[in-house]
Amino acid sequence: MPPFRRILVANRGEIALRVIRTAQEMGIETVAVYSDADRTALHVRRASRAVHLGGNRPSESYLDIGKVVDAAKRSGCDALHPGYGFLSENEDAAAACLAAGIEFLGPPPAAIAAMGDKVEARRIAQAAGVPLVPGLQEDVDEPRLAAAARQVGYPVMLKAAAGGGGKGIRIVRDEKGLLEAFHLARAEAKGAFGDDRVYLEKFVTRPRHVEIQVMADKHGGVVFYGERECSVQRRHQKLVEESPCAALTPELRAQMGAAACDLARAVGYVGAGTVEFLFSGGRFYFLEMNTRLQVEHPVTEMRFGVDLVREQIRVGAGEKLSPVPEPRGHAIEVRVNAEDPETWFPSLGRISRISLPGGPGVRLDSALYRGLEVTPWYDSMLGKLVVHGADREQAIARCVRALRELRIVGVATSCPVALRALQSDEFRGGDYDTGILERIDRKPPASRRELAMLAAAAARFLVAEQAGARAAAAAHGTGEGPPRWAQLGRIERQRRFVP
Amino acid sequence: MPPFRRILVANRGEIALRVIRTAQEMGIETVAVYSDADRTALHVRRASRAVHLGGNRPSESYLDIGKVVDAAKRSGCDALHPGYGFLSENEDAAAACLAAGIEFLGPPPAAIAAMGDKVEARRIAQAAGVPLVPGLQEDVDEPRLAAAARQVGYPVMLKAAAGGGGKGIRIVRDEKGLLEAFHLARAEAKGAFGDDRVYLEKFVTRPRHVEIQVMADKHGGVVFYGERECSVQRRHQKLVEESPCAALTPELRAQMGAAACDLARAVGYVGAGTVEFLFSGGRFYFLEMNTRLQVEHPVTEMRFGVDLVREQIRVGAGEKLSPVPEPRGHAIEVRVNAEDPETWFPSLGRISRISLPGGPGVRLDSALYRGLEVTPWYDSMLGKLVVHGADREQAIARCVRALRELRIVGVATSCPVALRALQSDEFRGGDYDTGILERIDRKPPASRRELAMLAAAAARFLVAEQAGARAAAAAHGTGEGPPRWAQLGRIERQRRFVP
Amino acid sequence: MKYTTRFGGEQREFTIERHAEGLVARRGDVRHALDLALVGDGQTFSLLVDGQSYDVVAEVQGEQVTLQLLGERFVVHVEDEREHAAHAVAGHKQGGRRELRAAMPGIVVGVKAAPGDAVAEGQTLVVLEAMKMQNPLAAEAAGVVVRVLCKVGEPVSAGALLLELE
Amino acid sequence: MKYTTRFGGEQREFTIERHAEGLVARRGDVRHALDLALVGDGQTFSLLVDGQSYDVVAEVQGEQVTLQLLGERFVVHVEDEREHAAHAVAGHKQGGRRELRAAMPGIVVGVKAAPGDAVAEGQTLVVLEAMKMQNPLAAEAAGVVVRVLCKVGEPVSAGALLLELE
Repeated sequence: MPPFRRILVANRGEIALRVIRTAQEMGIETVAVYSDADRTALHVRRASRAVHLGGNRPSESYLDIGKVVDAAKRSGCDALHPGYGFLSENEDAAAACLAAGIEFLGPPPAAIAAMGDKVEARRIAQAAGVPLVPGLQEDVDEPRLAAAARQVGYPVMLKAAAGGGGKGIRIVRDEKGLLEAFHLARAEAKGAFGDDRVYLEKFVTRPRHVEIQVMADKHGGVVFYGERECSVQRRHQKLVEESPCAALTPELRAQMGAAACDLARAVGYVGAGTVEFLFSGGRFYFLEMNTRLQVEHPVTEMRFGVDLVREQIRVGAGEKLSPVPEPRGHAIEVRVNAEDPETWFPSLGRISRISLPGGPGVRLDSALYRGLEVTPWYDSMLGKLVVHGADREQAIARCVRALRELRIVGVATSCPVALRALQSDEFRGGDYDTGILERIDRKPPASRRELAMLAAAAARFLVAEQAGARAAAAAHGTGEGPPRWAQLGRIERQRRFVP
Repeated sequence: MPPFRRILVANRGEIALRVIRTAQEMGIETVAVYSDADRTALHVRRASRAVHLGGNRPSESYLDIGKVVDAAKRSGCDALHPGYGFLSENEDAAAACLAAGIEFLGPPPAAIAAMGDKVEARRIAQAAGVPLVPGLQEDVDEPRLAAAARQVGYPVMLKAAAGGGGKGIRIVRDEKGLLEAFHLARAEAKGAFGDDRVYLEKFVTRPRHVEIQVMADKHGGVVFYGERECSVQRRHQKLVEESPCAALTPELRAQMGAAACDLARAVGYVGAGTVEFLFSGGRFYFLEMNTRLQVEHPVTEMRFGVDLVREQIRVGAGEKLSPVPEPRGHAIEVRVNAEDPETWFPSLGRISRISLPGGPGVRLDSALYRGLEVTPWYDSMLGKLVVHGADREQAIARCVRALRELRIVGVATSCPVALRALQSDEFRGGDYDTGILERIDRKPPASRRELAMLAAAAARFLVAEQAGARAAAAAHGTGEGPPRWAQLGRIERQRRFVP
Repeated sequence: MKYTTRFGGEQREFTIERHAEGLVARRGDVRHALDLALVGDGQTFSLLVDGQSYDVVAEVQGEQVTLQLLGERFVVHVEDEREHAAHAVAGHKQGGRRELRAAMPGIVVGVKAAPGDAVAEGQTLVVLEAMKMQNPLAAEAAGVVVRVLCKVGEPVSAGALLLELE
Repeated sequence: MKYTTRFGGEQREFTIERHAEGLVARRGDVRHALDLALVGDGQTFSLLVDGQSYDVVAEVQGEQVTLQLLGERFVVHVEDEREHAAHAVAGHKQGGRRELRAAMPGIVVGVKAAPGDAVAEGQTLVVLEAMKMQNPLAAEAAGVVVRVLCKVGEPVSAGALLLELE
């Protein structure tokens, strides 16, 4: 007996397809929802049923709680999977499902709300004994300033309490510059937010971004599936993730896992969640908890041989957690974004050709299809390439091999940058941090320059020669026609033993 | 340091690509060889170098030992991988490599020769204590007949000693019909082969085809990687393979594995090999040994998390065997053949569209690409779909899901038959034998009939409506033009901040 | 437009029309709301039937539609009204001569009948080797062999006339 | 045919000719035997350079060739002899006016310059929001703003003229 009869998948793109795949394997029907632009999207075509929501703006479709929950009710769904993004961390959506008698495949609204408020989240984490970046959480004033900085240890950061977007932040490396920086930070905070409160925190140097995958059931069970290292980022967006993290000892992993599980227990968590940490100098500090399935969850799935969406669905239906298998080997994910690799500008267009990597240890999660139009309405992530190998070196080599096999024509992708990151000495050595992408050349490598220029000339030669051949054929009236075997194939299909 | 500098891949299609992928991951260069028809084949495009061999007949190219070994020498290869088929079980090819100082990535010529001669192979197996189908291996005469049949146990088979292709075979269920069958078999044997010698063997009822994957190094080490069940066959060609075999107990598995390793030791085996057994009534009988990598090796790779081609290369270079990891979950492979699913006729044509399955636990090994012409020159196998799941039920559901996602346009494939086999009660129950495909309807299921007829009518409606719209547009001179976003994309690519 | 579809020995009629509220398919008294959208280049479309979703690949070659649907392959014969009427007239004129044509390119490795032979339905007439496999080509109905146009060892293209029956 | 290629600030000339023994590419004294085969539909080709194999995707748009090769993406400018000669003449006529155009469709969320402003190379002039990201569009060279043709909150298509510099 499947745990649910029918699940509404309140998302689009690769994650909607991801959920549909597992539901289908579990014998559960799925209902896709779609905006105008997504009428022929793969998630619509692969679901059992599809409901049109409205216009292309997320607010008119995927973000409209009323429309989404109504679609779930009208199509007879007994559960809703929010994916990531959109309504996945929206406590009102979770509450609306609850009110409609539909199981929201995520944590209870209170847990979403608690972790969504960053101040509250830090408070709960601290109470649960989860290490935070040391500092003074409240407004710091001039008299206490120097003592606080000394206590936390230099370098320190002064941050606007009402801040965001990097404004009102000052890094201070020693006591000498402290006071001046404090006044500047206050002034900047006042100017930017109309609020001059400033707080003080330890500045974590060369931080790595390491996160713990947790899963909780409704019977108090909480487990974790190891960690993921996500330090290859630009603009705070992850580009490459791997598991395990090369910098973690078994002891540290156990400590981080225990801390993440403690936090999940503290908020009465249910389902899949990720606790993000900064890791630096052999210590880890709580950053935030994402109360949903993460984009990079396949890294964990490949290493543990599990299906996390299946687990989400199972625990949502009240079943107990499955045992966590022993992890095996090493996994790496590369996000495939429709972006110019040199400028990071979004790249829009129609996908005219796709050639996907295959063979051992390669997984592709994407909603790409030939003819897809990449529009500015939604996220630029087209999909994810995930590989698994017996060890880190093999996984890196496999990922490089798969990236070379992957061909997408119609938009530019971020893959060349990921390729160069994977091939860099810094990444290969395993000792890297969130600054790695800034140190990598985004331009194509000079070593291939001669070859590329020759190949480009050859391409133009071929195009010209073909055009010449066509013109000659047209002049002689021979035409081109389909190739020989295709013709034969066509005859074959039409004639058998016709009377 | 990679174990070899450059490997010649003496094959084509998906297996050539398979070898190239692993070699590339190991930092080893590859040289592809190709016939005229394969100039743009993927194995040519993905290899480091490519050498043209000759015409499309295998004898003019892939089977020409002189040309192949010469290509390896001239291109500076220090090893040669034969794949499967073609020269893979040809002791002369192995010997020619040896003579040229090129490592043949397979067993020594003597081991190939010994296992290639079926009588010799049975003799060696018997000497090594590997169970054979009970019977009298030599010519049986009338006086000894009844006693021999009683000793072996009914039902028995009378087989022409010089036989083949099913001729001169009689199945006898009890002593009553024995003498008459014996005379008939002799007469048939005489007529068909000009040799009336007949031998007697136990008739194995409802046999399953179960095989053991072995791997041996040059230091006397021999290991096995569990078994594969390959009973879903037609015309003795496998269509679906799985691991583990649902009928095997741990004890039987250990016994079969030990027997396979004993046989490998007895012939001084090196590299990857497969020992095939018939399995029936809780007993197993040696069938033959294939002295090469098997088509269905990915089933084993997914379950054990190993790369068997990497192991082949490593042991070929004189390295010792890696430890065999614990197997995990269940794996299933489906062969994708260019064949009409109702008639098994080969289906030829140009591949005009491919849509590949993805997501968790799915692997695709194929050399398919859009534009590929499927010709009658080579094997009809286009590729292999392999899935892995936590258990057999999950693996079956995943395989069904992936088969539904797979779309190949241009030729018909055998996939619908595999799909129906996977969905049959017989396969799901796990208690099946080599006759399973004969019991499955090869025609599309009646349950979808109404839907298919409606969809076909809808397809014609859409085509007609589109043609009407084009005609109307042409009449109004508006044309169709590329879609809006594609136009915008084009502008974007051409203009930036042009001076 | 009314369509006559044939598949697996059955025949059904569907009427498909574009109404103000969208596409509607009717068969007898049963009505289905359809939503039909072409994907990319015209061989794939998304079909919603009363909200149920199907991803369909359709190769339309004249009246023959080869469908890929839910992992299955269906070759359906579809006639529109005009074609149906034309066939009804032509049906009365069909003669008695039948042809055996090569279903694929290959090499003839067996000719199992000679002129004058009476053959039964399903009887193998010619064996063609292609892709390393022996493919028996059988009589679709009983008859008498009139002409044999191929011989053993000869390569033939797909569609080549091999034999005529009456 | 002789081709002038430009990439990453470098320029190289190649001569590609079809000889009796096959295609030959020359650059100065260096000769390469080429074997060039189109795959399927004309955007992918297999390139053998002295036996070394490369799988190339090339989008040829006039003189701009966008290549995918070994996992990398190269946008190479390629002129044949005729085009090269034409550009040499036109080069002398280029004026001093520069345009800032939208690199992608999006919504203008920031206009950082006004008519009369002197701006430096690399200075952000307009910020465009697309795909949930803020994309700064910068001056490709120093100049003085002549006209501003967009305003905050306005949606613009790709290629739309946003600002003119002199």
